[in-house]
Amino acid sequence: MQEFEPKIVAFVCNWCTYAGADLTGTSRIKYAANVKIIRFPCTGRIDFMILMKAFENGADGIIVSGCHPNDCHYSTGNFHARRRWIVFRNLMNFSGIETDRIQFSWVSAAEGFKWADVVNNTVAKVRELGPYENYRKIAVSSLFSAEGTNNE
Amino acid sequence: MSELIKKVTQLLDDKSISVFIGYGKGTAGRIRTLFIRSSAAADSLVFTSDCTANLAGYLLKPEVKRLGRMGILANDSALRSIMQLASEFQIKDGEVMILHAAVDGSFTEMPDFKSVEAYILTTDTGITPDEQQRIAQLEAMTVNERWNFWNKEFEKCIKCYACRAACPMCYCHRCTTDVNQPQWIPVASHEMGILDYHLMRAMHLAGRCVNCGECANACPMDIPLNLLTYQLIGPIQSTFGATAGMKADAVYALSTYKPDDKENFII
Amino acid sequence: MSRIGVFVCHCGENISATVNCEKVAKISGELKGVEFSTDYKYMCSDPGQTLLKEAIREHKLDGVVVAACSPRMHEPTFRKACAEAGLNPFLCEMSNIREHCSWVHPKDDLTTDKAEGLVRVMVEKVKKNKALNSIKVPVTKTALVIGGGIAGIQAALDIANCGHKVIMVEKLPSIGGHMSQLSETFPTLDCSQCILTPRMVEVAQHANITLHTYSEVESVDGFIGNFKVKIRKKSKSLDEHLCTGCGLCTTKCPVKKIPNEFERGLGFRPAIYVPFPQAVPNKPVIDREHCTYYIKGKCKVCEIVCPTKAIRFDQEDEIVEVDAGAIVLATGFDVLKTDYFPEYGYGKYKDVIDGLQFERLASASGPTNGEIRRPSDGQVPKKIVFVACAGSRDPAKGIEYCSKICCMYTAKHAMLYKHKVHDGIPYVFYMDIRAGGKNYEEFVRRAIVEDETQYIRGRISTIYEKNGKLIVKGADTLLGAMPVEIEADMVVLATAGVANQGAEALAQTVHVSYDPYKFFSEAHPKLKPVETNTAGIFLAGACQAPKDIPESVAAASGAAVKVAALFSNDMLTRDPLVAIVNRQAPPVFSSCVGCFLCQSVCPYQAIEREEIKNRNGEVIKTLAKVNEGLCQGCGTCVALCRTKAIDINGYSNQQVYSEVMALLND
Amino acid sequence: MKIGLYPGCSMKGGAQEYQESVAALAKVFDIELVEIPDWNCCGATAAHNMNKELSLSLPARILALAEKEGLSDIVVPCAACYNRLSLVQHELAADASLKAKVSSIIDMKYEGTSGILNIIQFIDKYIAERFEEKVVKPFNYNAACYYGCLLVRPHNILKFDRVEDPESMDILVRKAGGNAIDWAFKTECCGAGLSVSRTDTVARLSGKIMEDASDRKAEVVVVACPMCHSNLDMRRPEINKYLGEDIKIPVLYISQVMGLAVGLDAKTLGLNRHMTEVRLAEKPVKVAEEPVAPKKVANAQKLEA
Repeated sequence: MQEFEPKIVAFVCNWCTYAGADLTGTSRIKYAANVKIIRFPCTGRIDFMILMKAFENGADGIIVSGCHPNDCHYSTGNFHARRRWIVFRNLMNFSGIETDRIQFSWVSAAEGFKWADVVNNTVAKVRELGPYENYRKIAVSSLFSAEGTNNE
Repeated sequence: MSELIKKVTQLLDDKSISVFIGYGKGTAGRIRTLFIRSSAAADSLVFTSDCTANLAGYLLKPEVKRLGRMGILANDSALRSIMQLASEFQIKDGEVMILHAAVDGSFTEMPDFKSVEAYILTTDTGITPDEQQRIAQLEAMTVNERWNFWNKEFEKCIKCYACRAACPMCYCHRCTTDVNQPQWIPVASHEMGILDYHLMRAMHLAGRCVNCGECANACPMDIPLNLLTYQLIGPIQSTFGATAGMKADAVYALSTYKPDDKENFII
Repeated sequence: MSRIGVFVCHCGENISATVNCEKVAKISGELKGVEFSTDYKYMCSDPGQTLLKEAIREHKLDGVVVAACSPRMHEPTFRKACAEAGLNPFLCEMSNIREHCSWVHPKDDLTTDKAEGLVRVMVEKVKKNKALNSIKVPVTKTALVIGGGIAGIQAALDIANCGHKVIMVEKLPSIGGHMSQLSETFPTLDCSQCILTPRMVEVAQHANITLHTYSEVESVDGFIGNFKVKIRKKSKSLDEHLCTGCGLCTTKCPVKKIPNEFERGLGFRPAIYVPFPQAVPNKPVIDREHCTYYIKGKCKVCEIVCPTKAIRFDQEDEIVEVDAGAIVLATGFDVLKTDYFPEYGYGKYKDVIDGLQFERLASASGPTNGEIRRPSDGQVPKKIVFVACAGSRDPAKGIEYCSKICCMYTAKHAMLYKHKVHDGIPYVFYMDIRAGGKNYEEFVRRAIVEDETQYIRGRISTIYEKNGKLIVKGADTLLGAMPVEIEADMVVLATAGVANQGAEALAQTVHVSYDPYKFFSEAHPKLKPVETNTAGIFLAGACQAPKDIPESVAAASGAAVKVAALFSNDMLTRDPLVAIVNRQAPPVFSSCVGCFLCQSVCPYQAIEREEIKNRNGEVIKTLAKVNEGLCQGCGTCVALCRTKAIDINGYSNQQVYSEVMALLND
Repeated sequence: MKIGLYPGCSMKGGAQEYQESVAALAKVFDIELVEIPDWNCCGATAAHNMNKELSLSLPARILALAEKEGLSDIVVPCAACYNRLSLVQHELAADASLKAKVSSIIDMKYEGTSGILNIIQFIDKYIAERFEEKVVKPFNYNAACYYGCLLVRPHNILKFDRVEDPESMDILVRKAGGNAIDWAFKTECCGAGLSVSRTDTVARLSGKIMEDASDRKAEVVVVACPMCHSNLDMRRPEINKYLGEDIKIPVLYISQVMGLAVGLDAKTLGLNRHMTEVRLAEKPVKVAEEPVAPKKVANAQKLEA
């Protein structure tokens, strides 16, 4: 049987990390193909519920990334995001969700290399951890209505 | 006791309030909430050591508000709820007639938010040692054990939303659970829907929960829901220096920030 | 059922080398809701765009996904193309299969799979896209300039010369600011008054500029292009139209011994006064705190002597309301209070003065007519010690930052002193000499070499008076911290430049952010140095950070250009990617419960309160309302909103939700 | 009220009058000073130049003893001791492992919880507010308050008063009815430990101090450090020799000044123990006004004239 290929979704801000990932591309730096990026205007826009959704729909790992503190295009979005993640990470951890599967990072538009590293490290870590069975189980057993929610 | 009744009678008679929210005898020796609208009914008010419910939630219920100016018998956590609600522009200063009920059964009228704030500062707003211990126990577990613990607890959940109804902070006209475009929270009471619901609820109460315990009390299945929100109180206090329900003009911990907020997990 | 078109670009070899574009196009074509799909070598090329447009028309597409390079590269290109084909540009999205896929992954199935995935994501997103129209906001082509110093003057003149109206507000009786107090300016040593006063007069006479002196901004409402400003014109107790500025009243006023602020307390003024001879406007105001009439109820000498009967004792403050499209903040700076370093004895010893006081001593129009004389006994000082960094670069003694101008003006002071008192000896105690700037280092060298200024690298520990001399104790760190003791006749403290008193209050009035030092914050430290985070409000001069005259003027002109650019259109168009609060049928009206927790997260003060009233005009509900003019579309409020009442165009909850679903459920 | 007292060597020797006056003053305000039992040398200036661990352990032991006695606050009248104790407490608080090491060396539990008060802090905290009502004989003399080096430095650790131009003692002297004069040598070096080895240096340094004091018409110099005292007082002959003057200004401890104000007699306060005779002329109870900072107006007059 072939090696487990983790599914990883990255939620990134448009101004720093998305641009940073573009730079990774233009610099032709290779990284694992397991990651798919979803673009947000700002880390401040990233709702904690979207992370819950990602896990329950089969993500094995999540990357959340934006501008370094003080570099936010909207000046304060990432500060608010940071507070939100501090709290949500607490909650996830307390309710038994594996926070190792979520990588938060600051990747600027100039950090093409860093983005590649963040991705590769996260993929490696999650490959280590294996498929997110806990979540899979309840997702599967709830599949019927989960489907229902897909196409409202 | 009698002085409370006297006070309420007088308040109703001189029309300074048109409904008073307090405690009364319920069936099977239980305590229930009373909505006194005429001085005649005032003497059915009781106040015993069992009267621990946080009545602040009723202040926002349309059907109660409709009755006119409200007076309320508020215990410590009710006072904090009122402060938090005030900070969220749900109650204006002077809008509600606040009678504070101390544990020893004495009553003091609190004319304005200032007096409430002053009083709250003198109280212990923390969670009980017992609750602390239960949280500590959970925190001592491995992630997996915690996951299983909550799974077992949530298996019992029938999504009756009693916790939501009981929580003074859950006053939204349309809860996220009722949003269906997109359907963030699956309606069904299967594992997914239940987990999502409780995570969402806890997160929405983070920094707003005044640890009154109404959610857990209301739960017909005895799920220790309060622990979910209580656990967040510590970190929010230590990291952001914020405590819910202390000031009427407080800024919500999650809608402000410090440039040097400390965390250790963002690379 | 949507009719979406998918266009997969090869980008020459850039994508097709590792991604099987044909396959991607084929697979995407089978997706639900996809009407048409194709692949092409260069989508961004003319033929590529033509292909896109034709497909839109031919297949009546109601959504377009272009799988190519980064949207940060070509999104505008393809959205424009869609618009030209009659499709709302905001129904077009791009899948980034180049930077995020073909360039970073090897040629294998996984890579092609990922590309398919990325396309699927966008297809699902586009299904939820809404046709949007860019926001148009009318622009009032009048600029409000707050502060009448050199920065404000420059900005006002530049804007006015572009043909736009300018309203200038100055809180003092005259414009001119700190520059008008200076004697001569570095590095050219030309007289400050001589180069400034013509500009001041120009402001007063300019047809496009309305000047409000002795006035302050009371309140600012509205948003970019549409500010509503209330200005309080403090009463001058004078009818300015009648007053000819003959100055008779000022000479006859019986109260004469009021310390003159303009002279930094080194001179006097009467109770009815013109701050300085070249003042603009050159008309007096009555200082009601000191005027005998206002204190005792009688006197009125000025009224009696006034040939034009212009005095108005009963005059009251006047509130002027103006509309402005843009605001330029040019409120300048202040000098640090000296109580941070009591050991220097400022205030205790008359002959310890600060830099601005020295400027007045050296100024030809100053209290000594330009002769350097010490305040205590009017003697000409034979030794002056200049203390640089008095409060700068040392949190224990004031502030952490470098005030930037002190090194230069201290060198200038030493020169001026030497030029006026040839046998005098100037000493300068310094930390480092920071003379970066055109002809600056040369200037300092001149002070050292030609004017024999004794530069001593070290700090002063204490200054005390001993039989008429000021004993200055310090250390020379270049001589192994050798203790130095100088018997000086006068000491000049180069006190740090700090934010103006009331800067914080003003920032809150006009809604701009400010740093811990109360200096106003620019939108971006490098790329948006004169913008603030509040659209339509710009910064000029030292209200942002300590700046010298050239820098202030440069910044002012920069701000002026930004204003002119804003005024170059009657309507200002903005991307419609802004937040919106949903509305619903009564009795709910909106799922917003008015908790306004979103208000404090908004970096742009774009969230307002909207009151829903019933027929009798009673407020039944208060909702959050997003001001499209101010919202920049960061979406932080959206993520915070418990009831999902706020959503954001272009990244709506539905859109991101569908993206995640599509991305994961393959 | 029980407060710990760490006398240190000097209180038992050269500066007996300091301890006596502190004790007497405390008594007036019914404060019980408990001398830390079995106290040892604070290490003074020698230890931290010789052996780091020793210099930490000596004060640590003192503090540990105080903790054992349950003394939450200890007053340390000697500025040098105060300095050493405070620095060590600070250093150990910052480094847990060092703390553990030191407690093992002194073989005692050390928490570092006790509050260390110099004489001024002690008076401020426990006496000041009750002081004025007890004043019977205002100390109406021109006093030059001399702080020396150890009382206020290093500021970032001691966090006490304004480092370059301290004023806490001046404030106390005013409370006692005195006129604290403005002078320039509040924190200049007195020569300190060179008192014995290099009397010439002491004469020069302390000389400058006394000279300025007398130039500014001080009738008394007030100190809060036995070392300063011995240099300004005991070395007066050398000082006068160096200056070629005969300065008779007495040097009093702040505790003595406060004591006189509340009516304690010279003997109880140990004034008789000073080398430079304390002869304070009787004065009518009228406090001379402190010279106020010159008004800007005055400047201007000069200039325009």
